[in-house]
Amino acid sequence: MTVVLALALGFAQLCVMLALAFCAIRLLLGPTAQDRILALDSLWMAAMLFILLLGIRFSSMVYFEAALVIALLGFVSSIALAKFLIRGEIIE
Amino acid sequence: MRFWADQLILLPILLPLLFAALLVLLNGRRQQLKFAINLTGTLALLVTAIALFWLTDSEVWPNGVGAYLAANWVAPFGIVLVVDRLAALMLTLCAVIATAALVFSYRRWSRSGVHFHSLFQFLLAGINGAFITGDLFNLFVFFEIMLAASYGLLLLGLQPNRIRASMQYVVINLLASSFFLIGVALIYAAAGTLNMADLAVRAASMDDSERLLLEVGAAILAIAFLTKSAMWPLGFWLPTTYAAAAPPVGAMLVLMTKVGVYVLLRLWLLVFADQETSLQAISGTALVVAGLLTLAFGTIGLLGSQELGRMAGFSAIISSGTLLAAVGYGEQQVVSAALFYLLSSTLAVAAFMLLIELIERIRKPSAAMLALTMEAFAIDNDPEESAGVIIPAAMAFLGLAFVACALIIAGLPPLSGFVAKFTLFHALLNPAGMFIDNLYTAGPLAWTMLALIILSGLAAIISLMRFGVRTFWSTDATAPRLQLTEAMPVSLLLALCISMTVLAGPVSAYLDRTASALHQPSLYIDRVMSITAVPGVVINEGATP
Amino acid sequence: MEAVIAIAIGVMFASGVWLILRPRTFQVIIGLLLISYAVNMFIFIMGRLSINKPPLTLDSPVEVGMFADPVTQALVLTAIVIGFATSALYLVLLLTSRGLTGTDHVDGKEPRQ
Amino acid sequence: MKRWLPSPLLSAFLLLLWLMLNQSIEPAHLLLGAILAIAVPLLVAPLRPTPVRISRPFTIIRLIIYALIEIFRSCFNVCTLIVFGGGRLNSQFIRIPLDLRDPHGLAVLACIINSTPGTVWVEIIPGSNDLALHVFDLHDAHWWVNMIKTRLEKPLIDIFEQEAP
Amino acid sequence: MLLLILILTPFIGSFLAAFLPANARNREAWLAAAIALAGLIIIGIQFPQINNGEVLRYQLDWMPEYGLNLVLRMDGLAWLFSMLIIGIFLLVVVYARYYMSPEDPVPRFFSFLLAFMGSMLGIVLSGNLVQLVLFWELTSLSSFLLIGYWHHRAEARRGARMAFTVTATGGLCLLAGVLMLGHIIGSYDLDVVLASGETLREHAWYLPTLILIALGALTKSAQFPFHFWLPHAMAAPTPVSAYLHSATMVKAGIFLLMRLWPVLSGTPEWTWIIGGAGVCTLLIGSFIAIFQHDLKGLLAYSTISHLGLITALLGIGTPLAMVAAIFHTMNHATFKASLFMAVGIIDHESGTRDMRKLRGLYRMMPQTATLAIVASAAMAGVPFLNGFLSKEMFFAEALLVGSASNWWMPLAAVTMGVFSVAYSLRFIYVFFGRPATDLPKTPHEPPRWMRFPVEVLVLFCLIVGIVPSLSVGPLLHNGVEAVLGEKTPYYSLALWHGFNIPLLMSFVALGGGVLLYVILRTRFNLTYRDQVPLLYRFNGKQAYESTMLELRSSASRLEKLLGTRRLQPQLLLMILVGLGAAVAAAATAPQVWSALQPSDPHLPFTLLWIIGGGCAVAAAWQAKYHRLASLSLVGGAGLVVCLTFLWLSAPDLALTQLMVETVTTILILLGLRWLPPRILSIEQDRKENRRARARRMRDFIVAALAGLGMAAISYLVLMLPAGSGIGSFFLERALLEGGGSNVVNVLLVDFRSFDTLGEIAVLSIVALTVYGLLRRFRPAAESMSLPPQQTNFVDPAAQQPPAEQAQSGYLMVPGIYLRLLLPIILVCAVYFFMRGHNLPGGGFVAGLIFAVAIILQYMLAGTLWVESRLHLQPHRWLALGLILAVLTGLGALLLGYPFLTTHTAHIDLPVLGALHLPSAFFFDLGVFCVVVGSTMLILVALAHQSIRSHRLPLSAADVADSTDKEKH
Amino acid sequence: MSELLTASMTDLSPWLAIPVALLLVLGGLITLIGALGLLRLPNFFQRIHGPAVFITVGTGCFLIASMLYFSGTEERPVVHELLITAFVLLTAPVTSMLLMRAAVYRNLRARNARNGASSTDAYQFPDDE
Repeated sequence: MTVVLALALGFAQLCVMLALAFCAIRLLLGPTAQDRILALDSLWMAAMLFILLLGIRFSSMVYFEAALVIALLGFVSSIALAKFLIRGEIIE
Repeated sequence: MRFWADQLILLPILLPLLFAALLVLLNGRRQQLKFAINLTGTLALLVTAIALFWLTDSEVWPNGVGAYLAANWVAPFGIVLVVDRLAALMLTLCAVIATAALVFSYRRWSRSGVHFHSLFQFLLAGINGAFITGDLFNLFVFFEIMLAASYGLLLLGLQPNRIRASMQYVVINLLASSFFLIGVALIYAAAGTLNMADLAVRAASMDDSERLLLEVGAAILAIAFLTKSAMWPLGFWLPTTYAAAAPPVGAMLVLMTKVGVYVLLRLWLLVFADQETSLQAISGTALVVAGLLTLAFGTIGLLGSQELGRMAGFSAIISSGTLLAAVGYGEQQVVSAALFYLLSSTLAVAAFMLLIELIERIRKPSAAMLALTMEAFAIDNDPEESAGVIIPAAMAFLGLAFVACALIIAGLPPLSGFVAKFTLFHALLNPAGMFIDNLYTAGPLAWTMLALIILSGLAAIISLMRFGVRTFWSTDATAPRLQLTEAMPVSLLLALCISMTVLAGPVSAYLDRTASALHQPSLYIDRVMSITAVPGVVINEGATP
Repeated sequence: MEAVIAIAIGVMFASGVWLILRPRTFQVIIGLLLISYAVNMFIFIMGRLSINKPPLTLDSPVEVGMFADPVTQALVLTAIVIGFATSALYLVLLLTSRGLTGTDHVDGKEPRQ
Repeated sequence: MKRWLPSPLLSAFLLLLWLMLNQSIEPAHLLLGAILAIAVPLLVAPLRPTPVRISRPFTIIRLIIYALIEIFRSCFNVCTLIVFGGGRLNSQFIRIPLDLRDPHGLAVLACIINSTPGTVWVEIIPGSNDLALHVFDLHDAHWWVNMIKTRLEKPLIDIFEQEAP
Repeated sequence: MLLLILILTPFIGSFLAAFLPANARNREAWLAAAIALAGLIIIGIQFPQINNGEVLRYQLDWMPEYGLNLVLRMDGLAWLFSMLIIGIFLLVVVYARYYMSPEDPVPRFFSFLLAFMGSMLGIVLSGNLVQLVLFWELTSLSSFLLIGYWHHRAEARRGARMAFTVTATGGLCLLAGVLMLGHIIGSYDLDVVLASGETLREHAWYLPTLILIALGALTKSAQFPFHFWLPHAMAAPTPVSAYLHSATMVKAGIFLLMRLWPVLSGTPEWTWIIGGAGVCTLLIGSFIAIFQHDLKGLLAYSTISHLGLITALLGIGTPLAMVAAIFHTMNHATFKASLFMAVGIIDHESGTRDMRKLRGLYRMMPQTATLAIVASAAMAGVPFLNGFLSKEMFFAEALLVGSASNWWMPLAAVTMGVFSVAYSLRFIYVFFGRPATDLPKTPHEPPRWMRFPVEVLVLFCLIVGIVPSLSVGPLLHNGVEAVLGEKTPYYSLALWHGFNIPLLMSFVALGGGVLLYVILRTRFNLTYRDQVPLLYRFNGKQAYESTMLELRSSASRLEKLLGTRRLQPQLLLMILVGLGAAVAAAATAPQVWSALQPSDPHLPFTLLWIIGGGCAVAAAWQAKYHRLASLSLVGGAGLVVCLTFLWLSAPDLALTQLMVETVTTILILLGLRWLPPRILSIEQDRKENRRARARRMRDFIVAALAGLGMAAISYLVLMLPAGSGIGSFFLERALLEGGGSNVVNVLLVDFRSFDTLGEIAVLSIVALTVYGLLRRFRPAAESMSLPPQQTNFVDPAAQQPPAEQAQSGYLMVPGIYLRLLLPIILVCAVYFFMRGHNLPGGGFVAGLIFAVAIILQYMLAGTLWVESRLHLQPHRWLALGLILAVLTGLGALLLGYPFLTTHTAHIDLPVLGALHLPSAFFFDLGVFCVVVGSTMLILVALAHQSIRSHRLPLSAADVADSTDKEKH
Repeated sequence: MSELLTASMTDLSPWLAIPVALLLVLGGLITLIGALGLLRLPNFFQRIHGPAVFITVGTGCFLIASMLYFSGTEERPVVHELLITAFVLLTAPVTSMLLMRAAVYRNLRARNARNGASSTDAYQFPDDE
């Protein structure tokens, strides 16, 4: 059973890895600022998934908090960037 | 007795930190109160430093090395604070200059920044910490405290030139800090320890790969310190920064340049002195050469500059160069003489920095007024609020003080500058000891150094005299308004130089003891490694995660 | 893995270095950020690489080999904080410089052409 | 009661949050959680000006179930479109006139719409109470309007605007 | 002891004089005179001992281990010189009392003069060579002040600078020489040095030592080619010139040569250097003197020439020459002092010193004129005057040395004699002829006491000239004996030695001089020549000035060449030097590169870092024109770093990195608004010249090298096995003794809590600095206006105030979430804080989370709205946090443990069970507070800029160009 | 890839292992497709739908998988992953709303500069009555 699980996990990890890569490519390519911010936000989310998988793979709950922090606060820099686009400054 | 003496080691760091925090709380406009508190803190620091100075030279601690286990963890695991003669000396120097700078700042500068007082205390904490910590990474932390505080102080009273200077100063120091970290990391990778004493022990028995890492790490680390001590070609920021800094801050900057030298001296003699490796010979020579280049550059710069602030900067570079070369030389005699030079030149250049502002008042009354009003524009209190008594014969005082500073910087008799240069020359010519005739002990580098120091003295004479004649003997010199709080610090620093001259015998005897202790690293190492923790800490057996 | 991380550090450091040699303050601050990443990673790997060995000694007795070197981690933690603080300071400084000198050149004045 | 527990729902949620975070229901954690659950809302009260009122718990459950189904369905659709869609997508903005006024209700609506792949909330068009929505692949605008108004908005109005006239 | 008093009194007097009121000419003069008299008495009572050949010695330890002590030593030579110094000082004081005008700041004058006298005494009484150098430089310094006394005159300033530069430089050389001497002989003590001449002369360093010492002496004594400073020093008040240039300053060099004569002389080098300089000087000096128009100028050159004479005598090196040298030194002092004073009187009374104007003064001031004529006759070497005697001795010695091979020596001597007679005549000529009428003042006799010193000196000239052995015989003998010791030759001081060649030479000189003067006057129009024939090209003053100027400008150029004031080159250099140092260290260290093996390529990790590296490189690439993009890319790189930390077992780091990442992004975004837009234009890009491209290429290479270095060393470290570090200690003890299972956290709050204390101090400092900076920040003019996003007509929210946006505007719905998130995030912050000791988390992360929660509210509803509801007072957080941390540490002291020792309180509570409350908890709480305080302080200070800058009314122009600007 | 298989995974009963594996595969696929959407779709308004897929569903799958897995290994119900779900649900809408609005008005401002569009032209609805 472990092998099945490991294979599935490996597959999932690979997928998330690729997702990370796609997000990063979008981040590089742009072309507009909003694309980049979107890509960055997705990158954060993908990273969160990645961390979750890491936790499963290492059978350890230590990694959970990092994912929690991303889930809770990963959006902050994205909305800061977005607000910058909307208003030209983030705190008025 | 021992217990309280031990606690005293802590105070140079803790006192300023506490006072700084206290001063932050007083974020009102009560300038007088804040100044009073700050002064109290600084004076308490001075008393502490003097007490430590006395303790390290007495028999309270074995071999005059006091050690303190912060958090009660033995070396090399915890952080050890160590005070030996050199550290105590530097602490005292720091406290003295700080007192002078603080009193000087009373009239004007302490009001020109919001958190001047807290930053000032933080700066002291940083400098003192760098002097007494026995841990490499902790040293980094204290360096950062010191630098961060100095950034803040440097920026007092926003002026474009100050901002420009800070832009350089900050970036260069940030890069230097990165070097510092890289170096420390490599040393940790090599030795597996951060404690300097432990490092010295481990360095003696390293295998090849560890040695490689250690040496590369040490080289990179050295660059960080050399940048801070303004070695050529890493020290171009210094004159610009000095010229831009507010005088009391400038005085503290003078001290900070010496921190780099101090650390080099400490690490060099502690970790690398006993090893007969190629690194030691090569880097010793490299250091001497670099010091000489710095000296030459400082000399050229001093000759070429017209502005007083830059002159002070180049004087500091000259003194750095001299010290670096002396450290590279490494002989006990030379180190002892270099310490004398360090004390004298630091005091003098600091006094000079303070003088600059006063002298500028003679030179360009209109410009000075303009600067004053510009400051006043942004200052909370009225800067003209009379503080202290206006001293008479200001011109004569300034003239005398300027001459005294110039003499010390140029190393002319009769003040301490001459004594310092004399001892240095003497040590260079007689490195093996008192007048032992050995032609080969004074190699070509020593000769070059001698010549360069003489030349730099000459350049200082020419340059400072040119400036002094132009300023004090100019026809449109106006008698400046000078207050006691401004005259006193300058007099204090110069008085110390004078007493160093008169008491040259005891002082140099003390420095000899200091240097000889430095050349016996085992004293330091044994003390640090043997100090035991206070037993009986509650062992937390019931801890559950 | 070792090679990858070494190259990674090198690349970040190089990018940072290239940026701090540029003339605009924004480039410099980005460069400093990258350099601090590289340096933090560098300090970190001085404790060597270890996978799934976080230094959490949840139960005693402790088997030392089962944990990553905690010292470098503690050092990096301090270094991250200090790096954060100093970049904040530089940022504000560059803003002030921009405000007072009217340019975002690192020297506070545009170079003469 | 009102004074010490300005928003009981929030407090309950915070207590739950605390216990879940600590993964324990030991008395110590319960106590600490309770303290937090009371203290934190009090502390942040000045920063949360809009009061919340919720009723009809069963509607909530129905809504959640419907939303979940919708999410999975759209997820499948969108995935198919991304992989096989090629360039034949008809991505459009559509306007949906809303009756829901309560900000919290709108917020939940936004959450559902955004969580549903294929639709993204843009904004309530200023000057009206119409919602601008972006649809990934639009076939029939009216279908969307109907779906949202009946399946989502209606329950939300029930939940959040019950006492409203 | 008396010697110490002798040295100290002038300095004390100098100090006192400085504080006397400005108009008290009499009191100051009395003070000075009293000191001089006391000195004379002290010296006087030493005479019997000196006459017995004793050497008085007084020693005060100063720096014994460096061989530098305060040694006062008086032998015959020192006695003689002291007598001269104090005696002439007394006369000068009397003279100066009348010479100085009431407007001059007299206290300063006497103060300097006394100091000078004291330093001079210091030189002659020094029993230690270093001490001698010390006083030597002091004379340079005080003479500088004296020469520049009338500093409102340009020539006084210039003269003073020149004199000081030259003599102080010489002093430095002397110092070097003395140090070498000390090294060779093994002591700086004069007695030891004088006894070890042989050692020195045979030492390899003899020549450099000699040269350095000679440089000192020759510069001081104004010998060729350093003579040029002396005439310019005449800008000093005449009493000063009389003192400096007759008995003291210039004699210091002579004294030094005499003092060290037993040690240094007797070698060909000595003769060539000293003698050569002397001969050149005496010829040049006397020649130039003839062509002067200024009385003092003439005397100055004559002084040079007479000093040259003495130097030449010393250079000759025979004992008899030494006798002559000492004798002539005394004689020169007397007649030259009197001449200077006489010139002073003339100047004082007539208002000019120009020989072209002065005529027939004899009629107006007959007594002064007589005195001056007698004195100048002594200068010319007329028989029955003292100058004759010593000059004749000189001729004799010149003859002695000048055998067949050195035929030029006597010739030079005679030539010099001829010249000196000529210029003496020229000097005397001012007293004769038709009285001038175009003088600024009408001259008449000076006050009685002003003439008195001249009379005394002239009397001395006569007495010595007529009965030499009776008057100065014993004094001279003592002096000579002090120098020569057993080598003291027999000599007679009689006026008449019979007809011999020296006498002949004297007469030739006299006759030749008269003849020369007449020829020059009639044929060469002497009076009106502006330039000195032949030698006018060699203008020392010009050379000095241009050297100084050139020195300054070339130094300035060199500084620019060797240094830079720009940032980029400095950084480049730092990196290069760092790289160089690392490579050098690696090259010299043992080579272990063979340990490097390829490591296994870990695919996911590689992919991760392709992303990370790509982000970093792209960030570098985009940073110039696309700031927002660059910032996002850095965020990406940071995220990858964070994942790496996590992967490699550092969850604490990952958490911290994540939070720092977020806060940094906010921070930079806050700042981005105030940066100028930088618009990429292809046209401009194309214009960028080749140099810029080359620069970029260079930087690229440097960066690549730096990166390569880092990569290489990292790889090396990773491939080497880890040694035995201190890590295991912490792992073993964290739980047992530190009370926490998260070793990293225990390290931070316990083992290495001192670091953490420092770290929060840094944070506080930075926050305070930022606050201070931004409180007075004035944004640049063009960024003052609102950003384009807020100045257009298309966005309905463009001009809404932030609170309105959040309440009913486009932020209404997001606002619900953000406001709901606030308590949640706060609870999470508490959670991370509480668990820190055992699991990843801790005060720092918690603090950042807390700060972000608050900042979110700022972002949502604007500064004003939030601050009207929340009084956070970050300063207090910061200060209290620091104090809490420190006090927690101090608490351990109460229990008798060192600072920061952790303690754990175990409390058993009913129901809740055991509670462990480590003191580290409070420390961490302090950290938390500081982090919250400083982060908030920084961010809020930045945020406040927006409300502080003006809200400008919207104008059409703004709208028009707003769209252009919107490119980041 | 080899190191992926050697991961230190605890043995799990098949009743748990199979759903976990399925969920992982499904989550992975959805994540990949979502990211692919972000990468491949031609304009911003379409791209934003890509991440939305994996943020909700992908995350959901992984979280459930994680819950199941840890509940199996720890032998107690592990539900704290729900928190992540809650947080994602709370935060994700904010980001996408703000981003969409930013994009819409940026485009609008750009169009305004080109051909004078006004605020009413913000959206082009397909069947605007």
